Amino acid sequence: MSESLAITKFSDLANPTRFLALAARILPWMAAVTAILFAVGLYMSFSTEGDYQQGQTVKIMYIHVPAAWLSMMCYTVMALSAIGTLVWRHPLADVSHKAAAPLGAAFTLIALATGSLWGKPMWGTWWVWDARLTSVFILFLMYLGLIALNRAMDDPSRAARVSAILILVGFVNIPIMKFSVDWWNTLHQPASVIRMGGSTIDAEFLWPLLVMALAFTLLFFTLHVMAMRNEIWRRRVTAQRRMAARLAGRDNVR
Amino acid sequence: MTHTFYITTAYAVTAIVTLCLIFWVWLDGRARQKELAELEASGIRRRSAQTKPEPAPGGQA
Amino acid sequence: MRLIAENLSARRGEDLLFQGISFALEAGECLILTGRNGSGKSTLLRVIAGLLRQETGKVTWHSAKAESDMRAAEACHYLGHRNAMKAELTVAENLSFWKSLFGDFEGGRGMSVGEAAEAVGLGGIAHLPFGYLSAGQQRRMAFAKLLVSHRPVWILDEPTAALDVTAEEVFTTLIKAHLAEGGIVLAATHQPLGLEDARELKMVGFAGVMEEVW
Amino acid sequence: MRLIAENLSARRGEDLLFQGISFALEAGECLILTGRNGSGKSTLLRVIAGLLRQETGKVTWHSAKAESDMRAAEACHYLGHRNAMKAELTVAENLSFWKSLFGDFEGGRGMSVGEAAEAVGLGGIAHLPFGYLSAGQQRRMAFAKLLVSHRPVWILDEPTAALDVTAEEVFTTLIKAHLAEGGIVLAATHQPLGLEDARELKMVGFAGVMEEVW
Amino acid sequence: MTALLLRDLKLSVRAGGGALIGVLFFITVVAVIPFGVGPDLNLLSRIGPAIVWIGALLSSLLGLDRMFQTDREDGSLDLLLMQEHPLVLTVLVKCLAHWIGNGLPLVIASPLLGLFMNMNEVAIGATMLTLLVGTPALTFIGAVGAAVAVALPRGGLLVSILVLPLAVPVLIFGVGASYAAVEDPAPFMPPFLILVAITMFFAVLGPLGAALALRNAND
Amino acid sequence: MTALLLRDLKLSVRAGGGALIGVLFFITVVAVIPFGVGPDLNLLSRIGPAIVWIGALLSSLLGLDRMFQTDREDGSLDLLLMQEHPLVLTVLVKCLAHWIGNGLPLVIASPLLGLFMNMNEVAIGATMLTLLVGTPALTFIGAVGAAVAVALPRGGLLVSILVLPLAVPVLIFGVGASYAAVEDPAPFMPPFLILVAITMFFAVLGPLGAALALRNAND
Ligand code: HEM
Ligand SMILES: Nc1ncnc2c1ncn2[C@@H]1O[C@H](COP(=O)(O)OP(=O)(O)OP(=O)(O)O)[C@@H](O)[C@H]1O
Ligand SMILES: Nc1ncnc2c1ncn2[C@@H]1O[C@H](COP(=O)(O)OP(=O)(O)OP(=O)(O)O)[C@@H](O)[C@H]1O
Ligand SMILES: [Mg+2]
Ligand SMILES: [Mg+2]
Repeated sequence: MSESLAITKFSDLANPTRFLALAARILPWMAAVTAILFAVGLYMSFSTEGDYQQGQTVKIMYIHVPAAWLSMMCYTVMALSAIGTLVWRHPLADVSHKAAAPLGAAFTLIALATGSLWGKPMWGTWWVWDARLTSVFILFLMYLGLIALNRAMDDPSRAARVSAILILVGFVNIPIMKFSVDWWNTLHQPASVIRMGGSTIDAEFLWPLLVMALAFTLLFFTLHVMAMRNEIWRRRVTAQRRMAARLAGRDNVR
Repeated sequence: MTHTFYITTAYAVTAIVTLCLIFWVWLDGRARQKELAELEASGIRRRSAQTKPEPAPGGQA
Repeated sequence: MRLIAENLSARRGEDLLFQGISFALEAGECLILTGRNGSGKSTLLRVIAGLLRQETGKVTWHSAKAESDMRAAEACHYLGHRNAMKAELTVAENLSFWKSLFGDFEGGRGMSVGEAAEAVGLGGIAHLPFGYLSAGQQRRMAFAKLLVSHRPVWILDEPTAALDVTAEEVFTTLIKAHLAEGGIVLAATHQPLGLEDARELKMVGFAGVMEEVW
Repeated sequence: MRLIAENLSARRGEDLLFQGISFALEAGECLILTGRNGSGKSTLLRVIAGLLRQETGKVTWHSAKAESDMRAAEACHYLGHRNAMKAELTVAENLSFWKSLFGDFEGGRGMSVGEAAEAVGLGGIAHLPFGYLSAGQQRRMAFAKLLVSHRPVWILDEPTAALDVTAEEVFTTLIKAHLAEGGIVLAATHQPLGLEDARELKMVGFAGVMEEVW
Repeated sequence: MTALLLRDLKLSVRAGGGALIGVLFFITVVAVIPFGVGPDLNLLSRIGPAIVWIGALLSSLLGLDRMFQTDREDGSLDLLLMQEHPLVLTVLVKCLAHWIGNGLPLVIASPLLGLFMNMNEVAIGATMLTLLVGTPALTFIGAVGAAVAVALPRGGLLVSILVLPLAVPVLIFGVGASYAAVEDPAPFMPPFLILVAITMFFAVLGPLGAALALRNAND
Repeated sequence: MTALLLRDLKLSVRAGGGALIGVLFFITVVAVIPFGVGPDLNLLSRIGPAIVWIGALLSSLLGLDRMFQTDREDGSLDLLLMQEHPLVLTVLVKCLAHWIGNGLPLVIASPLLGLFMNMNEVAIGATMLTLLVGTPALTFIGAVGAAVAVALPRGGLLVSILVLPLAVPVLIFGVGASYAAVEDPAPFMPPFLILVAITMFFAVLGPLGAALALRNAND
């Protein structure tokens, strides 16, 4: 029977520490590359002439489409991290999906905003309840719900596990959503709504798009690493504060 | 037909959102580092840092 | 019949509360947890009951009839700080719900609802809604829950907190009877329970930060 | 300064719990309520604090400065079973909220928030959210609430329930200091508080049904 | 398990509120819509099934957050978690009890509201049938939210936020099937069968997710 | 009293982002509606004001019952009851804090939802105005319910019976006034003034009733 539960030594090579070291090393590079890609991408997108069937507004595509892609990729990243949380109970996975949620919400917001700004000249209205738009909107709501959930719980590892469950349930729901919204829309949708995409895009538009997409993706990963690092620090702070409380209680009681 | 208004607003919105995001993440990091430094200053530090000296948490931003 | 805990450690929030706790309890043995407020007594009990996940170690239950890989929780009754009774239902309804949900364990037999209420000294009032009882009476009825269905291990978290002297005696008698029948009791208390040959485990709390995660 | 209770009686549910309870407490005096579970200690304290309506009798507060028809409740601090602090706010926020809501009574002066936390032995951690504290620390901080604003009468319902020994000593010291300054203390406990010259009132519970209504 | 079902049903009758506030709110929602649409009976009867479904969806939100919360507060949840019955089964039974206490009354009240909305018999019948099949799915989805909320200080609104996006497919196919029953070209069976499939799917996923969340959220 | 107001506001921000959650819920509820009634923009804009009002009612219903409950559970309510400030004032301040924390964000978010529902500017403005005037009434009515619920283990039933019927007139006149602003024949002022009157009436009656209930309910 162990009588004394003294403070013991422990190995200080915990994973988050290594992550922090790695992050400190690669972040400047990532940031630099992101900036360069954005410069190139923006230059390319403004130098191509809007000669497409949609006129100048095609320029919106260069931000709209990458943002839309990222909004979905971010959820995938979160779902993978959620599996990491639930299956391997890896602390970095907790941090990863918690840090990704606000980023995902922001990119989704960009996709929604630029989409409606594109929609007004193209369709003549800011918003239609079209299948794709609606699913993006629902995705946005799911991000916000997850953020709210994370904020509402103060025990971080419990919050991480619980929101991982929700992320996965939501991930399963997304295909159903997509399917049902398509079905719903074929029933009710007025035929006049212009459908997105369709014609294949010329190389002239493809290149800026790809560069911008790459830039956005890198931006996402840079921010994600930074946000993860912040989250690790935040946990360190709370852990140390709690420890201070523990020790204070101890000293005084003695 | 040009739709400068929509294009500029779209780019502006994107710029604002991304910049806000970047600043938020950055400021958050700064605040956390400051808190860590304060804790360090008041003598509370990670156990690992006590037993075995370690570079200040985090390194550069 | 043995309850074996090996090398248990657990966290609450982020800090490690205890580590390396091991013990083995045979039939008829009793282990009392003592220690300061916040030293992790309740946490240890909840870990043993399978309600909190331990950080390391395991709790196992061995008996002639049990399969080897049995969750210890299934052999346990847990009486926590909260009574697990519904204020809207009568005492009898509450007790018979738990009786039929729990069933009996490995051939043992629980008392009937009436007998159990009698045993904790409140025979006449099982027809009252649970919410009408005073705090002490509620605690006694929560204890009666342990009697209506048989479980070899009782896990009791401050069973006598805020009880008066007579009620404490009743509880001690019941615990002794359970031990005499070959049961196992784990209890956390601040006050002595009056059990003579109980082993004691003193918790000190805050074992520090084992392999600090962050 | 006197707190006078005359001929108090009160019901809980339908039964009369006590009747004809009278006492007068002068500055510096302390009254301890004891008695079995459910004998009506908490009920009596809540009646005195004006939180429950008594059946008969009255509680009055007399002092040089007070108008004669003052509610006794306004001269009282009440520390019940629950701590009246918000887990989401920090300890300092909690304490300063109560300090500014309570104000001070008849010229007395409460301590500052920092001093009060210091007095209960938890000086360094007033910046933590209340929810982070352990149960014992929470109870101490709830006690600190009595120190941040001045009230001559302290009504304490099991102040030391589930506290460990050292914390009990801290509380006893603070209560003695309050009495020495001319305060009045009413407390219900199961354990002795260690106050030498305290008067004791033994509650017996269930006074029967006075002038039956039905 | 029957004991649990019976206890939960007893509680939902005794502790009350659940069924009644749901039905009251349901009626309120359905009664307010005509204000917006005006007294145009044709239009009313056209949007009728949709409104009834939306009303049912919203009112099933009302009691949801308390599904496991009360059990947690009095400590019963701990004991339920300790039992050897698979936790999924326990959750399923609790869902069932919750549906009988809160969902079924809505289904039963729906024909009345159909009359309010000037729907014809076929539409009323179809709506009732789709509600009967669809509301369990809402309960199952809600169980996940409720299990997540168990550890939250103020569950209520958050649960609904988490649950509503997941409930969209149910709403879509429920309304779709109700319309298909009335409008000739569209066949009733496909959407209805999809609705059934969704319900079955969530009958598995919901309790699984909820059980997982309960295990993790409890402390 | 300012201390109380500030504390309650702080709590509504800290305890899981009160305002954020309320607004999110509101948005979610309104966003779900088109899935029911279909993407027909004309229809949506017609039922828009009603939907926005229903959303507001629902989200204030969901959070209301906890108004005094949290204070009671941690014992703060006892201490508030012991103070010499008139209890009505305390309740009024708590209502105010609750409205600022939960009602006002809804009012502020409503234009956005108006856009989703394809409402025109006048309709959006009118809905916002009526919400601004009407939601306090919901809070005051809710306060009575919350106070009654504080002590009763089986409060649920009573609260719903009490609160919803009282809230329905608010809803009706709120929606009515919003429509009157858009549709020409109907004048805006009469229903709006009635709404104002109802709010004023409940601003007095609500805190009074709640204070009375609290005094009697506390034990
Ligand atoms: C708020 C409104 C909008 C939203 C939420 C939205 C959302 C999306 C999403 C999620 C994608 C990625 C689809 C995929 O790769 O599977 C996308 C791609 C695209 N969107 Fe939008 N969109 C909106 C408005 C518009 C408008 C108005 C147009 C132009 C008329 C447009 C044109 C495109 C194009 C050309 C693509 C890329 C082609 C493709 O991958 O299929 N979008 N949008
Ligand atoms: N839900 C929780 N989240 C985080 N920390 C917690 C939680 N519950 C308890 N703790 C912490 O865990 C420690 C141990 O708590 P525990 O309840 O096990 O103590 P205990 O020994 O039972 O004390 P007591 O004698 O007061 O019952 C406490 O210091 C407390 O701060
Ligand atoms: N809300 C209530 N409704 C009806 N009866 C009640 C209520 N609360 C308490 N009682 C009854 O009043 C009696 C006295 O309760 P009280 O809480 O005053 O006892 P106590 O002396 O403080 O006991 P303890 O030592 O457990 O604190 C009890 O017998 C109880 O049954
Ligand atoms: Mg304990
Ligand atoms: Mg008591």
